[in-house]
Amino acid sequence: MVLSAITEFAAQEPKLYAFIIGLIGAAILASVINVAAMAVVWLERKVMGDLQSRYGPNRVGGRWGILQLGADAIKLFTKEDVIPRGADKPVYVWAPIVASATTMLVAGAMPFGAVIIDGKEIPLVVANMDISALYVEAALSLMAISAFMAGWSSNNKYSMLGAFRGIARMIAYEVPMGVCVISVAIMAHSLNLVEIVQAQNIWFAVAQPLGFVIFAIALITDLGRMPFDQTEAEEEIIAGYNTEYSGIRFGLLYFQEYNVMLLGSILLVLLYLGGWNGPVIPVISFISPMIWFFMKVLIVLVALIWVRVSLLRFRIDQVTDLGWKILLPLSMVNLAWAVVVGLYFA
Amino acid sequence: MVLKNLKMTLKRSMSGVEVTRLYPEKIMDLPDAERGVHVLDIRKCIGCGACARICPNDCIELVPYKRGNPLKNKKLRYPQIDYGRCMFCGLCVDDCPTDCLTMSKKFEIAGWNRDDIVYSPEDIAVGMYTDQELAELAEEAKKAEEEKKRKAAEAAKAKKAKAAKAAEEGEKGSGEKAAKKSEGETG
Amino acid sequence: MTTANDVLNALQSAFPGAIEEAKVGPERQLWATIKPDRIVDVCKYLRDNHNFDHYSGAAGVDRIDEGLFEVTEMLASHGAHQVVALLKVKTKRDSPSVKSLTGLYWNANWYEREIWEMLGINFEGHPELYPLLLSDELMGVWPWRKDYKGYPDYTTAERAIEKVNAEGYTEYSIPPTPAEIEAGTVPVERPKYPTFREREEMEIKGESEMILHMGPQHAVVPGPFLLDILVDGERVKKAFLDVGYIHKGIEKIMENRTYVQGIPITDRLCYIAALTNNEAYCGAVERLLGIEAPERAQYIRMILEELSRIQSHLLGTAEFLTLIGSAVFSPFLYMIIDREDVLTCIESVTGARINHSFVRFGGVRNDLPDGFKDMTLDVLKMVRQKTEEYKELFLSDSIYRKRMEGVGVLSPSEARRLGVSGPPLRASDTPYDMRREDPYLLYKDMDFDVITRKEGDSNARVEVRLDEIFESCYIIEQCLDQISSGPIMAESVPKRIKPDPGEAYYRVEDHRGEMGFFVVSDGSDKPVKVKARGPVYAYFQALPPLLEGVYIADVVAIAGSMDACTSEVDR
Amino acid sequence: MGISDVIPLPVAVDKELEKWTIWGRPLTDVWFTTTEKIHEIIDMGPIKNVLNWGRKNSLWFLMQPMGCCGVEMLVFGCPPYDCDRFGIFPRATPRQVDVMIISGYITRKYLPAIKNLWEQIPEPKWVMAIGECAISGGPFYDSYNIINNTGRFFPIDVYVPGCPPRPEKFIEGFRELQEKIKQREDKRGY
Repeated sequence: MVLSAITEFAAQEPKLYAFIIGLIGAAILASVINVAAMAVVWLERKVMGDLQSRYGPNRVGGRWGILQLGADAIKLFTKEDVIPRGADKPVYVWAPIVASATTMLVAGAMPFGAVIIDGKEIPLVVANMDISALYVEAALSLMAISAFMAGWSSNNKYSMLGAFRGIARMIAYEVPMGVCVISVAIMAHSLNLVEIVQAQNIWFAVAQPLGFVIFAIALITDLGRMPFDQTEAEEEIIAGYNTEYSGIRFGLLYFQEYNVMLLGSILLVLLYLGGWNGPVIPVISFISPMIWFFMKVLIVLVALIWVRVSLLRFRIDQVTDLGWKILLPLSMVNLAWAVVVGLYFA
Repeated sequence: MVLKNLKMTLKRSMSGVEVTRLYPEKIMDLPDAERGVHVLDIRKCIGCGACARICPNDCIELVPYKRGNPLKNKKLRYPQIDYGRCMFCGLCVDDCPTDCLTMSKKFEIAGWNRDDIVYSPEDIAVGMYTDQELAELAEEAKKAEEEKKRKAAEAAKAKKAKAAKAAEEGEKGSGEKAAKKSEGETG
Repeated sequence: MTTANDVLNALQSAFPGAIEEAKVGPERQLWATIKPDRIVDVCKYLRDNHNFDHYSGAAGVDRIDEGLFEVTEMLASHGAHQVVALLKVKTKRDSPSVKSLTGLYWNANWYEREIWEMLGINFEGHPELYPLLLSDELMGVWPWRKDYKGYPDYTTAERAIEKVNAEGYTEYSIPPTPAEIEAGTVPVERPKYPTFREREEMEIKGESEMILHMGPQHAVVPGPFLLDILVDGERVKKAFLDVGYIHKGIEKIMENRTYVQGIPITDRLCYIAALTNNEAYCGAVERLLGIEAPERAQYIRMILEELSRIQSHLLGTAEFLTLIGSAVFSPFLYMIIDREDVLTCIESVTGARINHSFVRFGGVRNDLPDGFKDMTLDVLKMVRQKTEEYKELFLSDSIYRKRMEGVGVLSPSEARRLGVSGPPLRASDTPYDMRREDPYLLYKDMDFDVITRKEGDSNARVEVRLDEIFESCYIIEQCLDQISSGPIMAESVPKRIKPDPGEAYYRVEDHRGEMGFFVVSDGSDKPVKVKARGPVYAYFQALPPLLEGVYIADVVAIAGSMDACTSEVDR
Repeated sequence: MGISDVIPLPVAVDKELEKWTIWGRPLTDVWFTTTEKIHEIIDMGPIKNVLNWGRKNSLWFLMQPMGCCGVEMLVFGCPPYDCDRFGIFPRATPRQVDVMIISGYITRKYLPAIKNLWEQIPEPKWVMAIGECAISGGPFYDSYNIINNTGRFFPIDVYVPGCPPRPEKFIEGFRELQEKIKQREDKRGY
């Protein structure tokens, strides 16, 4: 009865229906993404522990410390919220929200794997846009804007330095990253992420090894992880742009970092590692693309964590040097390569 | 390049060597020389206060405590240690003349209040006397006291007798020297 | 080879009448009392003609009975000869004033400032007599004078007055003690160090400049100190250092403890180098007493001090890695893991992990336990292998090399001028090591190299430390081979330590450089004066000139490669 | 104020609702209330237990080495003792921490700075005195420059003696603090 009512409503008011469905989808997405981010934090702490010959959280919630992030979230969200007296209040308040919104924007256009129904592959994506690859890449870099808002409005010297560093770094790396996305698009003949995945009979990581490396480095920079975490270099500028943030606002910024890390690794998998492509697993063929996708993302996440614990931090001028003087020319070489190979295959 | 770093972390992770000391469950083996919380062998302590004098931090104080040996430690005063100030240097242990103060391997002494970490003799002592033993000791002490008194009285008597004898002798013969000697003895 | 006698003869012929009193002490030490008006000339002569280019410190002694202050200037040479000149200058207690040596030796600055603020001796010609260690409210009370009434002070906290300031914060001020007020030693007007706001107004020239605090609480600091850097964007234009946040008054406290009670206090000077601090203090008192530890005790001391050097260098390098990397950088954690094994070795003998209080006058506290040799050899093998790995890692790590090479370069002449010692000096191609220069214990019998590097940058300083770990391992192995059974305490040690009146200066090679103790006795059971000359004090003083013109990220790389320890600076 | 003042309900229903209670408080208190009252109610009920469970298992501390104990604090965070097992880890900025560890000597010159740090930490916050110097001035108790009674300035919840305490003692101290939070016995009463 309810179903029939809904279909009737959908027939009568298609636009409103689409809007409501979109809202519901966004709500589900938001909660899923945030829980996934918590899982990523947990994963990071455990993997980091393993790589450093220690345990990581193992008290709260059994010997795997599964509830550790729950405890952290409860604590962060019930902590006093401090807004410094000299802060630019509206900007300060909005920065974490912009950060969350950014991740939602990215997540909206990003396919999260696919399921096979009746032998047909149905990608799981909220908004299947034609230029989703470019859109996602652009929206990811909006994170730097929220970081800048946070840093600038805090009225703190460390925060400000962190914000400036973030912007300088973002500008230096956005160009090679964009060029890499274009190279991929040339080879796939599409800017749609779903089509890019479907075009990868050979992984683009194999077809464009140079592009893969450049994109991976630029991605780590965009995510602000070691060795490119100059924006929140603890030993130089306390905690960078979020020095003044506390309580729930810090919690949002903190989890958004991991959100973006998750989304970034998904993007890397989609663009270069063949997305959910993989041999069909017999019995559970229905979700076998999901399994491949999940495994690939997990491997990328672990690799990011592995890089984080193994490398030292660059100085900020060395980072921008690397971006402008090495990665940008190389990405141009990669573009040429993509054009040649793409034409050949076409 | 940075490949060696990556290799190093991976190698450590794969080697699976456990280095974490799982403290609340397992306490690591501490050496015999470990300087932890003090242990006071109350049967040996003579209450001389050498530990209190040597302490650079002035954290040892002698306080009355009754479960000790009244024969050895007449005033029944034993060291109380303020762990809020003790720096575990071990000078008190080195200086103890009867070796009754030693340091154990115990180290868990965190407290909720400042007073919790002031350890009275009761907290650090071993070999406390029970009530019965105390009664026996008191009796012994009494006996010893009586014995001492008796001995003292006897000695005094003997001395008197001696003096009298000497006086007699002095009266008899060479007087002054013996008189001086007896004076010196009694004095 | 120059001996103390040669120097003395040369001085006497060059400055007839300027030397009031002189003697040649043990171990090539020259003690002389110089007329106050000639001290600068004498020092200049010694520096120019006799290679006394190392100013190792100054100590102020309050001789209240004679109504005099004595300032002892300690001069030495960077390897040209091994004579230490201890030149005393006396000045009246009512109007104390001495000539400043800052014109001759750059690093005399802090030593003289300290004596000025603690004893009230004026230094004529000193460029900036600002307070160094004390807070403003303690200025002018001269706490190290013998007639200072504020010591002992048990009620500091109770006297504190609470005041809520205009910004809503609670502020505390601690007024002087009643005894201080009675004695009239209440604070007087003194030149104040410029406050932060004043400095901002003074220094900031352009729109893009600002002053950034690093400290007192900051991840870069090994203890609370304030490093203000004037930055233009990411470039440091100037650095200002403010220390004294954890000034504990150790030297004053030791004057009020007996000699034995002083040993645990020396641990807390610099907790990483507790054993060498013990060694320096006990060595000085042993010199006063005229005793020497038996051979076995000396070997035990050497073994433990070298083990301690290994753990200190591992910790120093590890802390440094956290500064240029982050706290999740794994090799940092691996170094701490390796250090734990070394600590276990030390702990099995001394019974403590950090503050050992182990060395005694004329011996050591405990003998080596059973199985110590095997355990130590295993650990040394492990340490060698791991250190080799770390060295290879640093060689191959291009990020590390990019961050470290050519950063914070100290040229040999500059390093000598700034007065640094230990690994930073040796990294600047100056083989200056107390174990060779002024051999104590049995180091003269040991076979080891003094590690030097030519570059003088941050990378070289770390490499020197890592290489010294190998040398320490080698020394320990030799000691373990040669050690024979015997007593661990000298028999001639008196029960109550009461040295004859006199002075002694004893210096050892700390893990961070030259550590010297200057002890003055008046025949009672408490020293008149204990002066600790620490190596980190010199590093800190040399930090601001090194930081000019580098990036903010290099500040931590340079400060970290110095392996600083605030506790020892502030004392 | 009754519910029917806001929502048009029969008075009988309102009366009935006023009888309802939640954790011993009338339901209307929960309905129309100020922040203070919300806190009072949260304090009484099991919600507080959940909050305190979260808080006690996520004690981040301020990275602030001050003396000998600072070195042991470093080791406490490293693999040999691994404080992350308990959900404890260091942060560099006071805004994001829950526990301030006083790990050394507080001097006259440092007191204003450390007091400032303490006030910058958002609530709920706790303070631990680790090491003799932090508790009583330790070896420097009679010095002219040392604050020898830290309890006068900070509501210290746990005293951990030792000079310096072994890293195990840090864990012990944190476990005591967790116990204190769980039993709601801490000085500031969370």
